Amino acid sequence: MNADTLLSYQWGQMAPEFIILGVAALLSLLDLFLPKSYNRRSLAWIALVGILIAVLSLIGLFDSKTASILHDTFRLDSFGKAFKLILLIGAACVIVLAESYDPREGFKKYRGEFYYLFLTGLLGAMVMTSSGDLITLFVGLELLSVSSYILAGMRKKHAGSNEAAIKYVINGGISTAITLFGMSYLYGLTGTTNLMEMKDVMTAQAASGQYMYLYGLAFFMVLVGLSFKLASAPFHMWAPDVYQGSPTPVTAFLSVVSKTAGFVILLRILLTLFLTMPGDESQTFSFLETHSIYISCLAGISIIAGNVIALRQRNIKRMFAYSSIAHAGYILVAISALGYFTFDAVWFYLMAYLLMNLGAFAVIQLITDASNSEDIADFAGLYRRSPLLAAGFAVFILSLAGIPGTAGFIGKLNIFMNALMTDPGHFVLASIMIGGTVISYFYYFGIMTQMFFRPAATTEKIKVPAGIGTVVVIALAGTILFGVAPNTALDFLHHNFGSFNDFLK
Amino acid sequence: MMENAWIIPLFPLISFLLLLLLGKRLKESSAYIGIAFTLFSLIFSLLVLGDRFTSPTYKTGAEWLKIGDVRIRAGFEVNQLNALMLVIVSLVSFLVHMYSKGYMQGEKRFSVFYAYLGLFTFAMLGLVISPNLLQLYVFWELVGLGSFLLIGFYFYKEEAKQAAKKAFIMTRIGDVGLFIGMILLFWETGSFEYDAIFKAAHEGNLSEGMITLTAILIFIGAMGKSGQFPLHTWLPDAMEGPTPVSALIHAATMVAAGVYLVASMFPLFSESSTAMLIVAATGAFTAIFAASIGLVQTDIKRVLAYSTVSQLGYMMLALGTAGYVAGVFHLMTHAFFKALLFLAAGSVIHAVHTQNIEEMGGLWKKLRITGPLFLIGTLAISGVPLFSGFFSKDEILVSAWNHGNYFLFLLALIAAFFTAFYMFRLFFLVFAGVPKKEAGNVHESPASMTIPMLVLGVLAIVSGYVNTPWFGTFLGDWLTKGNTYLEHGHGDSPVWIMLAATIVSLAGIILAYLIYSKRTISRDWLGGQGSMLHNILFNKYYADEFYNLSIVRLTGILGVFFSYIDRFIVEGLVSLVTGTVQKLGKMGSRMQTGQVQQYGTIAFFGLAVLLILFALTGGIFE
Amino acid sequence: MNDLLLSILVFSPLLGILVLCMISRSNERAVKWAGILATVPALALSLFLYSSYLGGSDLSAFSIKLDWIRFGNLADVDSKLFAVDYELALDGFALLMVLLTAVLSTLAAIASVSISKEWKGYFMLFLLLETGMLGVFMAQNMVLFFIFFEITLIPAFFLIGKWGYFEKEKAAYSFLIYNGFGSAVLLIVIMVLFARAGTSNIEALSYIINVGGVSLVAPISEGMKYGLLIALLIAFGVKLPIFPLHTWMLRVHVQAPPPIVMLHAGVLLKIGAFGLIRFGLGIFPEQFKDLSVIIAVLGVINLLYGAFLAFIQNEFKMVLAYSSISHMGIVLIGLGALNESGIQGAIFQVVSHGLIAALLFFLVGVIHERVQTTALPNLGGLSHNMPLTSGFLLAGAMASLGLPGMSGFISEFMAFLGLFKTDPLLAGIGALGIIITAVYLLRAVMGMTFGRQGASVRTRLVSDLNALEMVPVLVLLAFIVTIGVYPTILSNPLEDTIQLIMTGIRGQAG
Amino acid sequence: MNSVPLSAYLVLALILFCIGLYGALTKRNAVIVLISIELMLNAVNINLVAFSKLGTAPSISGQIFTLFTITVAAVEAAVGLAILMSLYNRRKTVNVDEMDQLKH
Repeated sequence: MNADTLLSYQWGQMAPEFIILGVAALLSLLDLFLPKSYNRRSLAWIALVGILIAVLSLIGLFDSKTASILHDTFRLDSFGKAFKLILLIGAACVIVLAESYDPREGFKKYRGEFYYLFLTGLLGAMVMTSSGDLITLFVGLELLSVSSYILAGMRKKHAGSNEAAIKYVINGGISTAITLFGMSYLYGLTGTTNLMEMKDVMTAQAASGQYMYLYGLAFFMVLVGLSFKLASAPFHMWAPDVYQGSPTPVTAFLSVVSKTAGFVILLRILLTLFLTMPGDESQTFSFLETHSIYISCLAGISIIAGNVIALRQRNIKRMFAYSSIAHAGYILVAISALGYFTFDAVWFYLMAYLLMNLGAFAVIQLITDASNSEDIADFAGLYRRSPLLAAGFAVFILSLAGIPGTAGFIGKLNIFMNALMTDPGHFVLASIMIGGTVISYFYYFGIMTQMFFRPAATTEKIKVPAGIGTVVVIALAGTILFGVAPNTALDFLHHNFGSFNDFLK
Repeated sequence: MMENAWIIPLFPLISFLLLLLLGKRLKESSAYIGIAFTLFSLIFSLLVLGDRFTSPTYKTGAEWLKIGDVRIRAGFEVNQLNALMLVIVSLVSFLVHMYSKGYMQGEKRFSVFYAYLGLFTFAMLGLVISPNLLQLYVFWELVGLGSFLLIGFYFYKEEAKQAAKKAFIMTRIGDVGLFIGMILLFWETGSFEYDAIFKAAHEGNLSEGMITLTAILIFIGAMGKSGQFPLHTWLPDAMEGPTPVSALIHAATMVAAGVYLVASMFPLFSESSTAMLIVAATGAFTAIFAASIGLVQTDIKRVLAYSTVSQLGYMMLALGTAGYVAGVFHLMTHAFFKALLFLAAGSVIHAVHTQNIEEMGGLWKKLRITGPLFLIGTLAISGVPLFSGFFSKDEILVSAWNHGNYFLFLLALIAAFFTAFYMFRLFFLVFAGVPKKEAGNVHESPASMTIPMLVLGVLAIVSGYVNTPWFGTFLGDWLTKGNTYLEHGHGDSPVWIMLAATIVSLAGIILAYLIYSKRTISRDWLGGQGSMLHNILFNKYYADEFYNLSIVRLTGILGVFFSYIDRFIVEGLVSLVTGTVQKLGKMGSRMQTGQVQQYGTIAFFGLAVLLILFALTGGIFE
Repeated sequence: MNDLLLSILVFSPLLGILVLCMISRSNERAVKWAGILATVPALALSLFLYSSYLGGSDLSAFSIKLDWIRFGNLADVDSKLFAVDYELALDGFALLMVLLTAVLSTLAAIASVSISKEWKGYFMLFLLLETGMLGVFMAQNMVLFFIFFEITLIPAFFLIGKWGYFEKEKAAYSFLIYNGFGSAVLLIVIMVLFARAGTSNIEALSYIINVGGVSLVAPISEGMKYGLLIALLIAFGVKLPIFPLHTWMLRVHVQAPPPIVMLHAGVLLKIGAFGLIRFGLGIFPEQFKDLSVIIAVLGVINLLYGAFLAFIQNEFKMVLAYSSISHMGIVLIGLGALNESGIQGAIFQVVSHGLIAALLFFLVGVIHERVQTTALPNLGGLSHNMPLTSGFLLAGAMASLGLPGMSGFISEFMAFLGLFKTDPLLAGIGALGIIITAVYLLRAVMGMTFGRQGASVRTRLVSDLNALEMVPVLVLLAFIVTIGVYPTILSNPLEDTIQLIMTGIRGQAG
Repeated sequence: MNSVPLSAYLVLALILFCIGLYGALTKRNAVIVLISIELMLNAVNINLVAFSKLGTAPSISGQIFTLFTITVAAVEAAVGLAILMSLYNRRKTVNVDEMDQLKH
């Protein structure tokens, strides 16, 4: 392979990734050479600028043709663009959070590292969204995972942080191994790692009913391995501990960016490989349709487990860990009930979830830092101490609970429609989902009770740092806008990305 | 004139509203408003009655409520019966208004009292001129409200409170019967209007059973209002109200509404012999039942109350034995002499400040006006010849005899005897004998009280002569004239019946005289206080106790039972659900031991289960 | 202008919220007045609409319909498929409910001057609640309906939980969870219909379900229709409430602040009835017909069950709470009868009980404010110090036990009239309720007002109603009596609605 | 020459994987746990290489995949050990089962 073939690739397709990579490298160098005394906070702004530029370049790529470079290992289709956008926005918000994150002990020294490791993680996620090859998928996945292992353990002096990190590493390692094992079978049966080629081979073989059991095995191993990333039950158990232990911005990162990446890769693999592949010789149903029941099971268990266990939590971050498990379940409903609205539902829900969850975490970070503890009781009387903040938090919680007028409600609506319009409709799954929502009222409104009904321990006002303020405002605006006029988002999606028709081309 | 009859009820209504607004300021002078407006209605109703003699029944109405394609009308009607009732009601009401001015003097809530009187009068007059069952029901209930308010006028008295509640609820029980009957008739005949119903019933569009059923249901309503057994217990208690109220509501007008209802629904009843029999039987039984209780009561007003119940029984008996005229006739005469008796009793109470006849006596000399008037009333109710009661009672006995139900006839006769006896017992105990020392400075009542009594006294004598075997049965002819559904219920009246009636009443009087005035016979003729028979009668056959033990208790028990269902079953299920959810949560968080390897294990089991399921569901058999 | 009217009507309270934002929380008078005045525009507009409707003008002139949400990328297939429009409109029934809501909101706002803390937050939530309630009755598609329906949930939760009495938080929670459950079930129904028919417009749906012949996204089987109707019954049964889904509202009635209970008993419960009639009867008439007996039976159960329980309560609020259950039974009886008079009776009962309950709970609030208790054993002889209050209380009780000349009687009468036609025996059993209603109401009310003065009354000197408090009482009483004497003012607006429903039922019958 | 069938490699890999999994889930010492994970990853490598030589459609990409896997495995191990170090500095223990402050 010589220079001009190398040059013949449209590297522009990878502009966002390159920008992130560059900024990460730059930051690492700066962190290395800047004097110890220098306060590394300002690096956050550089990172932020980088991300924003990446966003711009991505927007610039919106109307570019679907193309794939590097021997189809990297493909930039509308799917990739759409989800990259979510990742970048999420990352931008998290960076701002991180900028104003200032716990009592053990973070100042490592700020610099935090930012570029964060960016590398983001890079991994972005690579995952638009990889057309098992290898790139895997590398992206690992880039994300490894970075987040370190991020989780960022507060070296903080016991919880360390423990979270090690737990994450161990579980993550196991999951990686399982995923890889599944992938290795996929490769073995098809003899290629390129998703598109694999698809064709698999379709052909399945039509003649070969290796169905092995394919099943691979399918499940990949599914389970990725389920770790989504933290869907019963592969969720690491999540609460890790969420609780890690620094709050990292928790936000895990619950938003990392989770999104997980869904992206899951969709990528499942839809590319198993959607066209027939489930048996009588090629009535596709493999995915025949096996979607298992995904439904995961979804149901996640919803129930997440919501039910969250009831008993006193630690706010842990509670949100469980709620995020439940939300993963909601999104899985959209995937398992494969239908016309699946892409819309997943994308919109992830977008909404990003906004409301990040907004919530912004407030949580503020409060938990202010009162060096993470007990729900710290929110008591927030309404007195800072009415606006309380109101904002209330909106995020309502949105998480899926109350109309917020983005969360529309997201749920999408998922329901997708689940119920198929025939036979997924009534059981929908019922579980709605039931879970009702249960979730208990703990979501428990926070409300604290904020509005209980008297405050201290009456001193809370001063909101600029960074957190902006995140809250943006998230608030988004949550309400998408709740009141969801078509601003939906039309944007349809206008720029159509119906992801180029997904399999 | 008749087309303006609708205005008659409005006068009292206006006075009611005026007094509500201005009552506070007007104080005692509010009496004049009440009196004035009732006078107007009296005048108008007299005019209407006058017209009715000459011109035929007048009826009009307008659409009141539209249900789908059903039209329910409201309006008014003037036929013989309710023209007569208009006069009776407005007259008595007017007199009572006058009387109350003196009687209620110094009462703190004077204006309120008059307001209530106005409300009641309005309702009663409205009831009387209603052309259809629904409208009648509406006023029927309002009358109940008026009675309820007036009974409970002394709201701070526990007894008054209980009595009012009892009155409302007991009558309500009857009302539901009327309610159901009315609705059933509506679906059967497609209308609430009397004439439409009668037409349908007459032409046999209704099944025999349905007629009987509806008739009985309506009669239940009448029982409630007219205090017929077994719904009679509220009426004696209602004496807790001010005495003028007792005279107006619980003697002359409202309690007669039941009789009026049966009378005005007579064509329906007459279609079903069963219903007729039940009406007659209930009436007769109530007559003798109440009379027997009256024998031993010691509260002057309660004696009168039981006599009222018994007299109402008479009227029912009359109607039940096809004695339409007799019933209405007695209704009229009774209205006069019973109102008289109550007002007189009121003036007695006013004088001696007690209601216990044991503590009275020798008042004849003290109360020069009240005494004779009371005597007139007593003679009239006892059916002594030449007094109004004599003629009407005779009518009833005749109709009972002609109807051929001799047992009922016998009961009626005995009841007549009882009546004469206990009424004169009352009279002698109060007026004869030596004054008791409790009754110290006794004085006659003011003119505002005596004048109404005088008027009623006159009526109590003469009102009988509108329908007599000797001077022509004018009332009867007029009432039945032009009424297609009524045949004149006046066959031949054997003279011996009249004699028998006279004899029993005189016998009763003489016996009472011997016991309570002459003392030739021991007063313990019943075995005296504490003897079983006496106790039974004195405690009104323990009817109240029975109800308390059975119905009231049952309701309470049911309530408690339901409350247990609420607390344990319904709430229990709820807490079961929430409990399980909480339990699950506990279990889940228990699993979260913090042991990372356990997490891995669980995950691995998850994978294993998936694979096994997959294997079992056929993947392996490819 | 006309087509904006309804939107203004619905969202005018929100303007009040904006105004409130500018007033400082410490300025009690200003806040309270602003709160009261903010409810006036809605009242004025709804009165205007009502009068112009009686004046014969066509309500459809006011309806509005704008594109709002469109799910999916199907513009090229069918621009209306999976579209949720912003569409408000009124028919006679809805108009009455809106009027009821507006009136009660203003009165409740007046009653709210007794609120003792954090008036600002209180009135903001109060106004939000009003917007929700108004919207519910105007929404023309189920999704919009649901959104307003849920909007009422949140403010009510806070209003109960923060300004209520002793056990307020428990009450707020059971309110939230029960209603959350109810609306969850409702949401499933809505989404099934929406996802399978591709529209959530009520008319369109009832056409699709009843007439058919429209190609659906996915079929809706007969069995599914029954399932959906039963789900609706459960969803609205929680709100109404229908036994055994009623326990939550007891707590709310007892614990919530009186003005909120006025709205709750007056309007929020009625949303259940409204929904049953709108969706249950409107979309599934045929299925409703088959279930009508069950509904009537449920109604009788409600009626008697509530009555018997009210009879043994020793807390006046509990008596009223159970009486609400009992009276909602009459609504069900009317619906179960499924003929003109029945349905008309049900609707009348909805309105009339709204007014009566509001009146009674307002008086309860007054008494509680004076005497600090509404436990029957401690009360009695209130007429000594509070003749007016007692008098009105008695009037309210009379209205509630269906005394002719007051609105309660008309509805009771029509409901039973209806049921006696279809099922006389059941109606006969139900008629017992009329007696027991009288028993428990007199027991409670006379226990408070008549007789000797109770302990808590004697100890402190209590004042009677003041001028401001007279306003709600007189207004409500005026409405109650007017309806009772001249029911046509209600029945006229309802004609079209009821005709529509009946054709729906008959259409399937033939 | 080519006598060893594909299935043999696969079985070997499977066994290796299971041993690794067992170790990762049971050993108390964190270091051994990390090593066990390495074992699992290596099982994958065997699979890949075997397939790339003897698979249904042999191709070189399997071996390339292996290179990536090995690197990643190394990275994971390194990171894991690093984190373990910092944990050890605070807790003075490498026993996984004692790292249970975060729970319930």
